[in-house]
Amino acid sequence: MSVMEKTAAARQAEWKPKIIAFCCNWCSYGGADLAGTNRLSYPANVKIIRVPCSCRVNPMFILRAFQKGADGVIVCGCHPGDCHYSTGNYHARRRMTMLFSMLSFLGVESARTRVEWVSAAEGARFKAVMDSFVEDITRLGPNERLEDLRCKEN
Amino acid sequence: MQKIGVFVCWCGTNIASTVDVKAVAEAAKSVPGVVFSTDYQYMCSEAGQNLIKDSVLTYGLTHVVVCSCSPRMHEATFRKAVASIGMNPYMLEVANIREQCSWVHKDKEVGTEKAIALMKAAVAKAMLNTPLTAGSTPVTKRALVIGGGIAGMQTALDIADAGFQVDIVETKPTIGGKMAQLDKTFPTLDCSSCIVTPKMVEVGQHPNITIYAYSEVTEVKGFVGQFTVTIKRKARYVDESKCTGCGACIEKCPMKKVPDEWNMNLNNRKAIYIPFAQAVPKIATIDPAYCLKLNTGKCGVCSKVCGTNAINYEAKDEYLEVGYGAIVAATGYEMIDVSKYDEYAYSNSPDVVTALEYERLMSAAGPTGGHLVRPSDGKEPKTIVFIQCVGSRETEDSCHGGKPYCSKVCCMYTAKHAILTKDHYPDTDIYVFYIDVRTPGKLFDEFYRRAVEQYNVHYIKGAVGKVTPNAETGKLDVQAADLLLMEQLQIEADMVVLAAALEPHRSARPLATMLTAPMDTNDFFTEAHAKLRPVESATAGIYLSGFCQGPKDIPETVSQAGAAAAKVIGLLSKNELVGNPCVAHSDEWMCNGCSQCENVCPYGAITYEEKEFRMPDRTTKIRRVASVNPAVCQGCGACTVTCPSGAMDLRGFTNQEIMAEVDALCL
Amino acid sequence: MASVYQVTKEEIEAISGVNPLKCMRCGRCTATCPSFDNMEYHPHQFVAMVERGEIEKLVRSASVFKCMSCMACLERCPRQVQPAKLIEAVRLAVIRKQEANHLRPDDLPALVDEDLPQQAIVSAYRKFTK
Amino acid sequence: MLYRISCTEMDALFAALSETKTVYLPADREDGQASFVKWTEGTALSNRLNTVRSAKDFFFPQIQPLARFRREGQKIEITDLREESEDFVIFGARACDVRSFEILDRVFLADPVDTSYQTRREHAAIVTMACARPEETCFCTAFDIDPAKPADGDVRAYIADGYCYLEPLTEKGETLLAGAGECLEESDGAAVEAEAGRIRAILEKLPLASLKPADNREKELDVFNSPKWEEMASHCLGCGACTFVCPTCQCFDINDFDSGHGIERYRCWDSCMYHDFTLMASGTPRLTQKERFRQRFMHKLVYYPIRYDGVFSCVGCGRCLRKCPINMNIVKVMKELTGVRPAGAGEEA
Amino acid sequence: MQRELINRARELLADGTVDRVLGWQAGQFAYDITPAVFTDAGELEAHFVYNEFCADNLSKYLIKESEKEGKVLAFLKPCDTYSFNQLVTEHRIRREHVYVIGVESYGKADVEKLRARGISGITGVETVSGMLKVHTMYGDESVPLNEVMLDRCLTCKSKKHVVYDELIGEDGDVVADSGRFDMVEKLERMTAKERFSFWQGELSRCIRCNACRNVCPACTCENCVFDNPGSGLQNRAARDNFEEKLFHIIRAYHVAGRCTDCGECSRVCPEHIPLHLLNRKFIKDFNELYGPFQAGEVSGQMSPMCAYTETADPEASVVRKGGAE
Repeated sequence: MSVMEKTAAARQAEWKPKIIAFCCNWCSYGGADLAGTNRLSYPANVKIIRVPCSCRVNPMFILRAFQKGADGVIVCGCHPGDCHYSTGNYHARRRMTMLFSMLSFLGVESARTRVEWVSAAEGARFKAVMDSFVEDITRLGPNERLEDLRCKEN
Repeated sequence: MQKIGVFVCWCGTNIASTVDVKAVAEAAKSVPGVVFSTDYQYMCSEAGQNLIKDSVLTYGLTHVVVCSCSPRMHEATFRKAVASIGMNPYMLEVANIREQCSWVHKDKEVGTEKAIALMKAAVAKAMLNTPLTAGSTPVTKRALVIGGGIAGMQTALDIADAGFQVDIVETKPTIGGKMAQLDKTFPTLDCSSCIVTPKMVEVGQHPNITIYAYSEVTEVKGFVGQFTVTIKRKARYVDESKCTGCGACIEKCPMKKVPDEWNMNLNNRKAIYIPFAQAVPKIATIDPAYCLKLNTGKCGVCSKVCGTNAINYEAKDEYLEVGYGAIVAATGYEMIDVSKYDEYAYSNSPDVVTALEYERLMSAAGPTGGHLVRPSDGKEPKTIVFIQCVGSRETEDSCHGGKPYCSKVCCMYTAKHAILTKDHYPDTDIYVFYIDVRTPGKLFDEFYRRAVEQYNVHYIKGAVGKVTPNAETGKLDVQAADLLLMEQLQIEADMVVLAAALEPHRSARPLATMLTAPMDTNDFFTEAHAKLRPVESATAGIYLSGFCQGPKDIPETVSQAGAAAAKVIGLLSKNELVGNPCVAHSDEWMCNGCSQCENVCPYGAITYEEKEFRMPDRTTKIRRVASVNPAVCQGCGACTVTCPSGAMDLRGFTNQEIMAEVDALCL
Repeated sequence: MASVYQVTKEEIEAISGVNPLKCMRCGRCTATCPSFDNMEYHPHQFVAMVERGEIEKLVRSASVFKCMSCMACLERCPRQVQPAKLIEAVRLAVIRKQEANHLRPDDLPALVDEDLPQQAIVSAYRKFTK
Repeated sequence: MLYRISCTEMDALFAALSETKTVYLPADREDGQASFVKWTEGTALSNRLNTVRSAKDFFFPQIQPLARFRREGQKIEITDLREESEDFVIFGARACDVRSFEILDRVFLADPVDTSYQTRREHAAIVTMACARPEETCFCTAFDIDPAKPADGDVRAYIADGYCYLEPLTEKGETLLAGAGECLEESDGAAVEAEAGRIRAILEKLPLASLKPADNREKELDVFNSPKWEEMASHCLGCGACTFVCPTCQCFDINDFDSGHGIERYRCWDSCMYHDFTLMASGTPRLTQKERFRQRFMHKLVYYPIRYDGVFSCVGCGRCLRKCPINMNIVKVMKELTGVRPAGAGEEA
Repeated sequence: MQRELINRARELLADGTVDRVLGWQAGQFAYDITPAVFTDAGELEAHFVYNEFCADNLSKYLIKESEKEGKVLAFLKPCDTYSFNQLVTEHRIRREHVYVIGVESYGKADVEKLRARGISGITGVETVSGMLKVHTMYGDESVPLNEVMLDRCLTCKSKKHVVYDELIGEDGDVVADSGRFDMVEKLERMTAKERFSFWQGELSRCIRCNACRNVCPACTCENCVFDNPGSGLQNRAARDNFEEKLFHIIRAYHVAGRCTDCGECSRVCPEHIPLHLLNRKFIKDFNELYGPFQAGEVSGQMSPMCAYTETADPEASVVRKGGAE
C-alpha cells in the first residue's frame, strides 16, 4: 500500500501534462504552423496530430489518447462556415459535444476536452488556445478518471 | 517487413539551434522498424533530396520519414523525390519539427525531446502506410450550362470557343435572359439589347453549342467527368425544325389577352408567340395555358396559316438523356414579389412599378415603344419617386421578412433610370430615397454624381413610409422622411419605382438538390471557397456562373462566366481525372448498409448497392453495402466516424495510422 | 448633471427587448410616423439616442408621450428594431422611476397639444395609469 | 465433529478466520443480488441462494495477467506476472459451485498443470453451505449433488435455529475451524439432521426434481446431428452471459496488450457462443450460431462425459436459467436431447 | 389477449398472408419466455404465449427473418415498433417481408424484482386486476404489478404503436411525463466526482458478456469494433477500469441517435447495470441541444448525430456549463 502511495506521489511530483491536439489540415494545422512562423511559443507538451478535417476525429481516438496517458485532448478545426469540406466542422461540433457530454456524465472533468476553431491565419489564437488549455489541464492535475494504469507504469 | 529511413533536417539553424538533430537521428536508430537515420543541413535542397534517394536505394528502404518543416511546405517536394526513384509517394511521412517544434520552443532539451516524440509518431504512422494509387475516371468532353442568360451564354461561348461541345438548357422559349429585357446598361449607357443580341446570335450559330430552349433539367446522375442529365424538352406545339419564325401564326392568333411576361405583363401578347423580335431560337411557341385549340379544341387558326406545317397540337414533352463532363449553373435571378409591401401600394396602383417594369417602359422595344408614360392613364409622369432597398437588407424576423443581403445593382440602375428619364424628359422631378448609395466600381460614383450634379436628381437620405393613391388627383401621395433635414415630406408623385430585391431564380433550389451542390439560406449556390475557389461548387464538376452564386452586375457576371468557363475547359481538356488517393473506402464485409455515411457525405460520393456475397458458410446472400466513388470523394473522413462498425476508413489517414500516432505521442 | 430618473441604456434595452444596434438608419420609421410633427425626437432618433446612451435627453422630452403607439414603425422596419417598443420602454422607465408621482389627469391638459390626435391622448392615459 | 456458532456472532468467526487468511463470502448488494466479497468488519453473510457470478472466479479469474515483455535495445525482458496465492477461505459457497471445482480440476490440473490455478486451489479452504431454500431453477440433484448434505468442500455448513453449524470434511477443514479459536462451540447433529431432512423434502418438490441428463456418450454423432439444434439455437443472441455466469465453463483466450511501454500478456474468459471463438487463420470452424450453441451443450453433456467417465460438465446451479436474455438454457436442451434417436430412425414421427 | 393473438395468427397463416409467425414461446416457468418462430397452428396452440413476462423486443430478429423468402408476422409492443421503424430506416429490415401486428402492452413484469423482494421458488404467476399472484414453493405472494415492472416500463415513453399493419388491443399515446430522464437529471446534478464514483461502482460489475450489445436492436453491425482485431478497440474483457468505461461509452455512442430507448440493454444485464442511463443521456442531450428527437418515431428520419445546423448548434463548450466538477 505504502509503495503504491509513494509511486503515486512520485508520479504527481514529476508530472507534466500530456496534451494531444487534433488539428485539421486546412485551418488549424496551418494556424499551428503560423504560430511557429511567428515564433509564438506555447508549451512543448502540446503534440499535434494532423487530420484532414475535424470530422475525421473519431471519439475512439480521443479515448485512446486518454488511455495511453494523455491528460487533455483538444480538437481544432476551421471556424464554422469555413470548412474546406464545407460541413465537416459542423459534424465535428455535434460529435464532440455529445462525446464530451458523455465523458462529463461519467464524471470525467469536462475541462479535459475541448473543441476550438482556429483558422490558418490565427497563429496568435493557436498559441493563446494552447496556453489556456495547458493551464486548465495543469490545474486539473493528472488524468485519473480515464486512465489505464498499465500505460502509466514506467 | 518495413525498413524505415529517418532523415532529420537542420534547416540551417532554423531547426538545429533548438533541436539537437544528431540526437534525434540517433534516437531514431532504436525505434523498431528504423534501419537507417541521418541528418543534413537542408533536406529540401537537391543534395538533400539526393541523400534521401540514395539511401532508399542503398538500404532498400520501404518507408521514409523526413523530420523537417511543415508538411504543408515540403511534403510534396519529398514525395516527388521518392516517387522519382520508384517508391510510392505515400510511403513518406513528414514530422513537423520546425513550425511545431524548433520555432515554438526555446529550450534545446525540450525541443529535442519533442522532436524525438514527433519523429516517433511519424515512424509509427509510416509503419502502417501502404502504397496508394489515385484512381482515374474518363471525362465526357461535353459541358452543360443551365441558364441561357448573359452568364450562361458567355460561359457557353468561352467553352465552345475552346473547342468543346456545350449544351445550354433554358426554361424560356428564347435565350437572352434578363439582360435582353434591359433598356440601357450603367454606367456607360450602352443599349443593352444592342450588346446582348449579337451574343445571342453568336451562341445560336456556334457550331459547338446546342441550345435546348423551353427545356428543363429534371434529373442529374453521376459525378465529375461522368454526369448523366435528363433534359425535359417541354412541348412547344411547334416543330422547331420546321418553324421559320415568320410570325404569320402570331398575327392570326385570335387569343390576344395573354399577359406578356417579356414586357413584365405590362401589355398582352398572343397565345402563340415569339417573346421578342431577336429571340434565339426564333421559333414560335404555343402557350398551353391560353391556346383555344388546346383548351377547347376549337380554333386551329395557326395551323391553317402556317406555311411549313410546323404546328402540332399533339406534341408531348420529350426527355433526353445526355452525358456531360461538367455542369455550370447559371440560373440567374428574379425580382421578389413586392405585393406584400402594401405600404407602397404596388397592388393598388398601376403607377407603382418595379425597376424591371420601369426598364420595359423605357425600352424602345417595350410596350410603349420607349415612350415613358404612366401605365394608368398614358400620361407622361412629371414627378417620379424611386424607393431603394425594397426587400433588400431586411432581417428575416422583420415584418416583411425580405432578403438580408444588398442586391448590389439597384443603386446604379436607379441612377441610370434617373439620368435616362431626365435625358428624355428634362422637366421631370425625380426623388431617390436611399439608405446608403453604394457605388463601388469603375466609373460608378462618377455616374451617380452626374445624376445629382448634372441632372439635379433629388437624392434624399431617408425613406418612404407610405404611398397612397389619391383618387381625386390621380396621383400618388408619397409620405417620406428626409433624415438629414429631419423633415417629413409629402410628395405628389406621378409614378413610384420600387428597387425590389433580387433573389436567386426559383429553379435554383431544386437544381441544387439534383446536383447535390450546397446552397446557403438565401438560395445562393455556395462556392467551394469564398476567396480562392469562387466559381466552383464544393461538389466536384459543378461550376457557378452569374447571379446564382451571389448578386452581381453584368461585367462581373461576364467575368465570372469566363472564369467558370476556364475551369470547365481545364477539366474537359483532361482525358481522365486523377483523383486524390486519400479517399474513403468501405469494407464491404463489415458494412451493414445503414446509410449513416451517406447522410453525412457532403459530396454525395457514397451510394449503396445490393450485392451478392458468398458467405463463409458457403451460402450466398444479397447484402446492401456502401460503395465510395473515389472520383467524387474528397477525403474529409466524415463518414469514417459515423460508421459504427468501422467499415468505412480513410486511406492515408486510417484509424490504425492515427491511433498509432496517438500511441506514440502519448508515451 | 445626474439624471433625476437615473435610467440607463441597459435598462431600456432590457425592458424593450430591442437591440438598437440592429438599426441601419433607413428612416422608414420616421417616414411613416403619424406623430412626426408633434415630436421633438423622431423614431429613428430614439433608436440612435438609446444606442448612444443619451437617455437623459429622451426621458426629458415630451416626445415620449407623443407616440401614439400605432406601431407603424414596427410594421415597416426592415430590421425588426421596433422603435415603438423602445419608446414604450422609455415611457415605462419614466413612469416607474416616478413611482407614486404618476402624471395625474389634472396634469394632462398642460402637456397635451391641441393638435394631438385623440388616439394619442387615449394611449397616453393608458400609459400613465399603469 | 460438529461445531456451531450463533448467527448473531458470525462476525467474530470471520474476524478469527481473517487473522490468518482472507475470507470471502457472499454478501447482499443493493440490487437484490449477491456476490462474493472480501470480509471486512460488518460484512454479513447473504441468505440468497446464489451469487451472480459463480465461485469459479476464485481459481479461474476472468482476467489474469500472465507475463510482461519489455524491450531494452536489442534485449527483451520477460516478467512472469502470475502470483503465488495466499491462503484464503471461501465461506458459504453452495454445493453446486463447490462441485464445479472438481469439474474444473479435471481440466486445469491435468497435465500440463495450470500452475496458477493449482496454487489458488491449494491455498483455498472451502466452506460449503447447505441450501436452506432451494429454488425452482435448481437441478443439482440431476448431477447427484446433495444440497441438503453437501459432500464437497473442506467444511460443511448449515444455518438452522439461529445457529451456524460447521462440520469439517477434510483435514484442511479441521485446521481451519481449529484456527477459529474459541468462538465455536461443539454441538450434536440433531439440528443438522433435521435441517437436512427439511431440505430433502423441499428438493423432492422442485419443479426440475425429475430432470435427469441422458447419457448420450454412445450417441455422440446422433446428438450432434439432431435437427433440434437448429430450432433451439435459432434465437440465441450469441452473447456470453450463460458462459460467464456458469461455474463450469472453462474456456479462455490469451491476448496481448501494448501499453506503449511493453506488452502485457493476459488471459481472459472466452465464450464458445462468440462468433470469433477459436478463430484461426483459416477462419472460424463454427460458422453459425447453431454450431456455437451446439458446441456449448455438446461439450457440457456429451464431450466432457465422454472424456471424463460420464461426468457431466454442469452442476445444475440454475444461473443460466436466470440470466439468459432469451431464456434458452441447458434444461431446455437436456429435455430436448433426452431420447434422441439414431439418425434415420423414427423419421416418420 | 393471448387467445386473440393466436387466432389472428392462425387466420393469417391460413389465408396465406404470412408464412411464419414471430412471437413468444412459453417455457418451463411462467416467466422464462423465449422468442420463437411458429409455422403452423399446432405450434401456436401448443407453445405461443403472450403474458406479462413477454418482454423481448422481437424487432431485432426481423433482420434475419425478413431476409428470408415469404412474409413473417411479427407481434410488436409499442416500444418494439420504434425499434422496428429505426431498423427499416437503416435498411436492416425488409418492410415488405413483414406483417406487423401491434399488440397492446401496459408494462412487463421483471422476475428479478420479484426475486429481489425475496420471492423465490416461483412456480406460477397469475395476473388479477393489476396484482401479480405469485405461486411459490414456499407459499403464495401477491404483489402489485406496477411495483415489480421492468424499470423501462415504469418510465415508458410511449404506449403508441408507431407502425403496424393491424392492431390488436388498444393503441395508447406518447407519454408526455414519463419521467424517464429523472435519473439522468439526478446524476447531472451530482458533482463530477460523485458521478464518477457512481459509474465506477456500476460499471465495475460488468462481466463483458455482451448481452447488452447482442440484444440491442441498434447494434446490428456485421462485426462489432470490439470483436474486430483491425479496429484498435478489440477487447474481450476489461482488464482495467478504463476498458470497462471504454466499452460502454463506445457502445452508447455508436447507438446514439439510433437508440429508441427500448431498454433491452438494462433488462438483460446479468449484473443489473443501468446501461439505459447512458443512452438516455444522449437522448436527453439531443432533445435539449438540437431539438426534440425520438429515434424510430418515423421511418426514414435522419439521426441527429448525422445532422447539423450551421448557426443553431451550440459549441462543444456547452458541456462545461453542465454542473460542478
